[in-house]
Amino acid sequence: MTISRETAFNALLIVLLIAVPYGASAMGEPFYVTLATRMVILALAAVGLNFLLGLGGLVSFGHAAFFGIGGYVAGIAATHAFNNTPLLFGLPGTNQMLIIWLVAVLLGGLAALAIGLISLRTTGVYFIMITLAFAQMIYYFAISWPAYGGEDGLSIYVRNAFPGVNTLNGLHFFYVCLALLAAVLVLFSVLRNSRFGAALQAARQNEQRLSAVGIAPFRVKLAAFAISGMITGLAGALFADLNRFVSPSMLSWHLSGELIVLIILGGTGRLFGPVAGAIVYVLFEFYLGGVTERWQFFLGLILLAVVLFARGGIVGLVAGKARHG
Amino acid sequence: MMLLEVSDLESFYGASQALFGVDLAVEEGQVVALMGRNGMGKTTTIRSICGLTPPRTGTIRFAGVAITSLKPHRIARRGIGLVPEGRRCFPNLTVEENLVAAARGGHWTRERIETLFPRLGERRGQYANSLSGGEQQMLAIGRALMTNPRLLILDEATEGLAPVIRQDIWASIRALKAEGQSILVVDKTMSELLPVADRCVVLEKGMTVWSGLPGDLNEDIRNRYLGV
Amino acid sequence: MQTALLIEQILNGLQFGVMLFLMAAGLTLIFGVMGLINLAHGSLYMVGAFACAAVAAATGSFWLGLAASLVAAAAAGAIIEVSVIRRLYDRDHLDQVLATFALILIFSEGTRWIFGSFPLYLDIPPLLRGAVPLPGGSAYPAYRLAIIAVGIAVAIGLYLLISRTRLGMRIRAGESDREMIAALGVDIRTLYTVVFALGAALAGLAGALVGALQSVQVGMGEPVLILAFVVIVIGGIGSIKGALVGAVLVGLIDTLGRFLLPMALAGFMDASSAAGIGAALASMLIYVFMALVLAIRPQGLFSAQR
Amino acid sequence: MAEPVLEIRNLNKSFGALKATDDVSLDLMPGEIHALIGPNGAGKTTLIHQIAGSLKPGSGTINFLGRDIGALGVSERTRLGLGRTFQISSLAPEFSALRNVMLAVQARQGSSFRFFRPVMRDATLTEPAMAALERVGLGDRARISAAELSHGERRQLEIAIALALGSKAFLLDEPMAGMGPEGSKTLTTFLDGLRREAPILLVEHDMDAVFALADRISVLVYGRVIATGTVEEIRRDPEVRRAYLGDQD
Amino acid sequence: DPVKVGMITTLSGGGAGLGVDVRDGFMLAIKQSGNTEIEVVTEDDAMKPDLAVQIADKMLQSDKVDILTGIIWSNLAMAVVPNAVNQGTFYLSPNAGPSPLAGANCHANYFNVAWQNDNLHEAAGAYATSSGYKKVFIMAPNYPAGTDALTGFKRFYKGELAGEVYTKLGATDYAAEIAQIRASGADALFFFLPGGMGIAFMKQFAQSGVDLPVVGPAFSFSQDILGAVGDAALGVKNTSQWSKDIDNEANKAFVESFQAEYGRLPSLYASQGFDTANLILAAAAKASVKDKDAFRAALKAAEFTSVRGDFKFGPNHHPIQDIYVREVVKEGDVLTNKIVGVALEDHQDAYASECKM
Ligand SMILES: Nc1ncnc2c1ncn2[C@@H]1O[C@H](COP(=O)(O)OP(=O)(O)OP(=O)(O)O)[C@@H](O)[C@H]1O
Ligand SMILES: Nc1ncnc2c1ncn2[C@@H]1O[C@H](COP(=O)(O)OP(=O)(O)OP(=O)(O)O)[C@@H](O)[C@H]1O
Ligand SMILES: [Mg+2]
Ligand SMILES: [Mg+2]
Repeated sequence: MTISRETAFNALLIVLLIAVPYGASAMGEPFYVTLATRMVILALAAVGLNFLLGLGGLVSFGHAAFFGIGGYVAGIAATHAFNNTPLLFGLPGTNQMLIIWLVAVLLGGLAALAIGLISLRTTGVYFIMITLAFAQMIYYFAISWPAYGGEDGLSIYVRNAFPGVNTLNGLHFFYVCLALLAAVLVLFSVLRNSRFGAALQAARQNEQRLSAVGIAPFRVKLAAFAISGMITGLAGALFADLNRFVSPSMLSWHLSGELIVLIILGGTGRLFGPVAGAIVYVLFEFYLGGVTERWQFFLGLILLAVVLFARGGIVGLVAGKARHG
Repeated sequence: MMLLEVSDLESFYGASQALFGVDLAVEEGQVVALMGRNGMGKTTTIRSICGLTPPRTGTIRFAGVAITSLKPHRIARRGIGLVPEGRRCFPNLTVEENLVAAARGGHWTRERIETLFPRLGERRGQYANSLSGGEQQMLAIGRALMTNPRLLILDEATEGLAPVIRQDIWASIRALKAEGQSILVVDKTMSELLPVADRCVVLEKGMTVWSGLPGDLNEDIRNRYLGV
Repeated sequence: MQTALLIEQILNGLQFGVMLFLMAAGLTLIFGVMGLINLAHGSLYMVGAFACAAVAAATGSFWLGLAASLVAAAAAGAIIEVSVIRRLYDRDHLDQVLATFALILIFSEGTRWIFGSFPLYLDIPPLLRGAVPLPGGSAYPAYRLAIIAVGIAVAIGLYLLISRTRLGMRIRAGESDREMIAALGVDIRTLYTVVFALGAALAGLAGALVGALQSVQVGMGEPVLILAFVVIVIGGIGSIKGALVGAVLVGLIDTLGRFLLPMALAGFMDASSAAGIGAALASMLIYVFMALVLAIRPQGLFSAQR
Repeated sequence: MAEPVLEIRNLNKSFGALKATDDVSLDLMPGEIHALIGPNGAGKTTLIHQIAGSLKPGSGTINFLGRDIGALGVSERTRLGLGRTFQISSLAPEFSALRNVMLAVQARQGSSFRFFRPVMRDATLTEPAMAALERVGLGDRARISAAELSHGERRQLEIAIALALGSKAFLLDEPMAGMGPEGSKTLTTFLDGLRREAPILLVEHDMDAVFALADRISVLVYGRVIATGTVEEIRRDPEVRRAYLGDQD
Repeated sequence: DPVKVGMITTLSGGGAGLGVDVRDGFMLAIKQSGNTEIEVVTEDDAMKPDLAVQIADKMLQSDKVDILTGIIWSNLAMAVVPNAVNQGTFYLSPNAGPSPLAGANCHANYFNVAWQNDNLHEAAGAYATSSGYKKVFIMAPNYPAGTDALTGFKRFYKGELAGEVYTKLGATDYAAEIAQIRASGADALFFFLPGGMGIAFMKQFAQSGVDLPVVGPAFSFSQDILGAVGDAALGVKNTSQWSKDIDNEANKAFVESFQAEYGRLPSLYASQGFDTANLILAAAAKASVKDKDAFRAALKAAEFTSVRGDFKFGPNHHPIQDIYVREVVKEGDVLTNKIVGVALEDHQDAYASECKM
């Protein structure tokens, strides 16, 4: 069996993600671990969106909502656990990541279901804007809701715990995140090739065709939206733990936009598109920021060059055009 | 005088080659039929002539001038009017707007088109995406005529039309021919096509394999290349 | 007294709505009619405001500044179109999103590079400084009335351009099928450059006019961008009438919301929390409205197609 | 006499002032090809849309296999066994011809919410799909994406998809359009055999095909059925000749 | 010993003016000191909390800075400060002073060299009371700093409120609010609208012809934006812990040298940056930054010449200082501020008692 260039590139990315932080940590450069964790978490969030956008062609401009919901789940649970105050209905807060993840995934999924139920009635740009509308509602709510810090946000004083892992150790936390990313990538690839994935991709290309063979596009898209919201919610919880902080900026449209940018930059609909996109974006943001105060100018130029000269994003540049069986 | 001369055309869609050497000529005032089975390259030839799929090699001369590497709108302005495969009316424009958008001065006006196709007059204010298939076909032809072309190219222009209308269109093609209009036409209705055509060009796998007078289109060629 | 205030607020809402339309006008053309997602619309708005402020400061004339804003924004638009956008028409919409996102970064930082980090001064021209008496004894700032006039003039002009002229038809035709309109002999490339520049000029005009009321600073275009999209989508993409109606509705809802909601809430809580919660709800209001409109009419209020 | 498979009664549909469907009643009997002809804009496609569920009729009933399907959506009707093709090809352009057909197979199996098994390695999907492609003569084009097929090939693919649905009745909207002379001939033979699997409501302007195939013909003019009868009856009907056939012999 | 300072500040986007001023003031002090032992790394946070956190991590873990400083915005400070100080790094705030960091979550390694967020608003409240206003209309954006502002004002204002309005964060059109102000029958207006919001509001307020005395914190009338507000600001009273006409040698020298160096007048942000740097310089002269306890004590002693005159830290490491009332005036054709009185003397913030340090 020959390995396609895309597979080889993906494998390279995985190897880099496993090895580089390890090396950096061994060489006493813990910051690179932090940076890599940021890449992995943003990639995770973007994989969630890629599921919807890349496979289903549904451009959600409101994924910050799910990201932020996940973040606030982590932040609120941890705060209550830290202060030892009851949360809802007398339930205590918790600092156990497993529980937090579960809740973040559930709430992310539920929110997506609710938003999707209404949004999926629309298509195209209308869909882009209605998802934005819902995210903005949550954003303004978070900003002016004083209980959990409003715009000032909420600090997590001690990173939440994971059984058997010292999450305070950056490298360990990184591998936890990486494992989740790997799991979600496997999920993505399996789903993409499944019957469900086929229906979802057909929905993007031609809904009329899909319903004419007897598959209701709405249900397929709604399921995809929910799955997507779950994954992005999970990423939000991790992001909160990485920064030990949540704030409404996690809910802002800039973040939704950034997730979209990561995907396009990496390669829309490609398995490793979001990963490549996140790595490159975070690296540029970091290095340019260190080099010049005008880093955004140059970041813009680089992004522009990618769109103009690398069709199909970074993965497209490396591996050529996508094939659809 | 030669109006259109195509020689040795090779065209590609991305990496895949669709034309392997097409030769074709239309004289001023002639009707030329381009024939071949499904997928043999008729549409691609037309797209290449119009600059929509620019050929990689070969030359196209129109009215004595090389137009091979011109942009589509320059080619069109030299006098080539296209009725494309699949109609491609502008869905978000009304019938009237579809016609007006294409208009370039000459003797074809909206009124004349509406006399040719009264149906279009009745549907003047309706958006093209709500027209019936046949109405869209009429609109596509009308739209091409509005550019007052020296060469009219019809790619399956009678597809999906009712027999009466089809007869009308063939009648208009004959009338156009009588007026001296040059036409390049792809159509599957051989019974109508052959009587009106001055020449036939047959494509097979992206190559011109035969060309000549309609009368010389014998059984053997028909069987081999056209499947009839 | 309360009714007088209410009437004034309704006027304010209308005025804000027309101002929103003015800010959205360029986008209506580029996005609604050409079908191009241009996130850099806000940047062009900013370019207009900065050009106006800089020229007005140098020459002392607001009107020269206004002219400069048109020229600068149109030029910026033409340059963007020729160097970037033109290569993206036959691509996925998403590529346009990424490219114009990159343009935002470049423009914001570029503007700061040229003009520094501090907001610029731009005031309304002396001619329009006073207030105009309205029937009923109240008065309304002349400049705001002028903005309403310009907004409505732009709306009418755009409407005529798009729906009545052959140029407008060709632009719309190009939106649905560029290849076909080119095959009919229309130089769609140049046409689109011109239209893009026109849209940019409108953005620049809005930036200059509204900039005189607000603050001319880097980043001023971002809130405009989102609002403009909201307005267009509510109205129905491609419809000038829709954009105007959408803008006025949003203006009214926003203005009346932030005025009435805190008052309504004050009925059953203390003034301070009523002000806070009322304001929180008010800031969500236009998004709630947009979601409602789209849930009921997924194609917006007046979609241009069917 | 056998029960009709599809029974349409008093269907009406207006677009503004235009009556696109005017009190139409039609039957489709088991094993028959019922051709629906009529001038452009007569309302044939509109009628198909209403039967398939993509347009809501103004009034009237549609019974399929003895059941009123008026309240069902497009996909539900398809699942009941009502397969259709589109007048203007409607395909998933990025998918290969094979995957386009596989979509129909998976829908027929009612299994679109299976999340794990890879489709391309699923013989229960690929084999029936391949078989359908072979039947329409697209076997050697299976791996080409729909966007890269020529116009005529896309028309053939439409038929293959309808076949793979294993429908109990077919609504074919101008299947001959875009097929070359050879293609039309093959397709005619093919449809002739297909009627034994399921009856066909055939909208077509290609009179050679209609006359060769139809058991019955209904003529639609301005939304109304002006005549129904055998090939011979219709051919001779002066009104049909005037409104539709012209001086064709 | 060498001291490595990490400055995270806003150098791009709409808020860049503040960051630039803080940085310029800071670097000016370092330059004037001639101290080559102090190394400063600066990075732009683009006003994004998560980016600020990332930069902080980088500076702590990679650059191994001893001191962090520079953050302009409360929400960014809340994201960065708790973690940084918990890791044993010093944080000196040149601008933001959110209440949690002054009260319950105060920290030994956290020093605020500017003010607690409420301070200038409290001073405005005190000034309104002393000026005899009876019905003040108050207004701020709807976010924590906005609510804090109005709370701070009300803490020292003794009269009645003609109205209390929260605006949308980032709003640019204030016609509706101005109509409300006009209708409220207020005898004065207090507002806190930072950045572009303040510019827009002042311009529109002036155009509306509503004639009320206006009081506000210095933020909407500081040197960096006065130019953009224009004559609309003339006569407005605003409260600040610093002004360019505070009469002391250090301040005179600062204003002159700043103008010489950068070609513009300094703002209060610049003065805060300048003070922050001088505080670090003074502490570094007394103790090694590696000896945390000694260095902390040196910081706490605050033995530097502040451009505001007297400066000392309260128990929660927030300043105890005079807050002045300034009036916007025109000098030549430059708009600037002139001190017209003292609003609060030796003022300390309201949260100090909650701080258990
Ligand atoms: N967009 C495209 N991309 C790739 N290949 C294409 C594309 N369009 C056509 N082809 C291929 O080019 C060849 C010639 O197609 P063309 O459309 O010219 O045939 P045609 O003679 O017009 O057929 P038909 O009678 O079916 O319209 C075919 O093999 C077809 O698959
Ligand atoms: N959404 C719509 N709004 C207004 N008119 C419509 C709409 N859809 C169809 N029509 C009109 O209804 C009539 C019937 O259209 P239909 O497509 O059913 O015709 P048809 O019989 O299929 O014609 P053809 O043979 O040309 O395909 C046409 O005149 C068409 O313009
Ligand atoms: Mg063809
Ligand atoms: Mg039809």
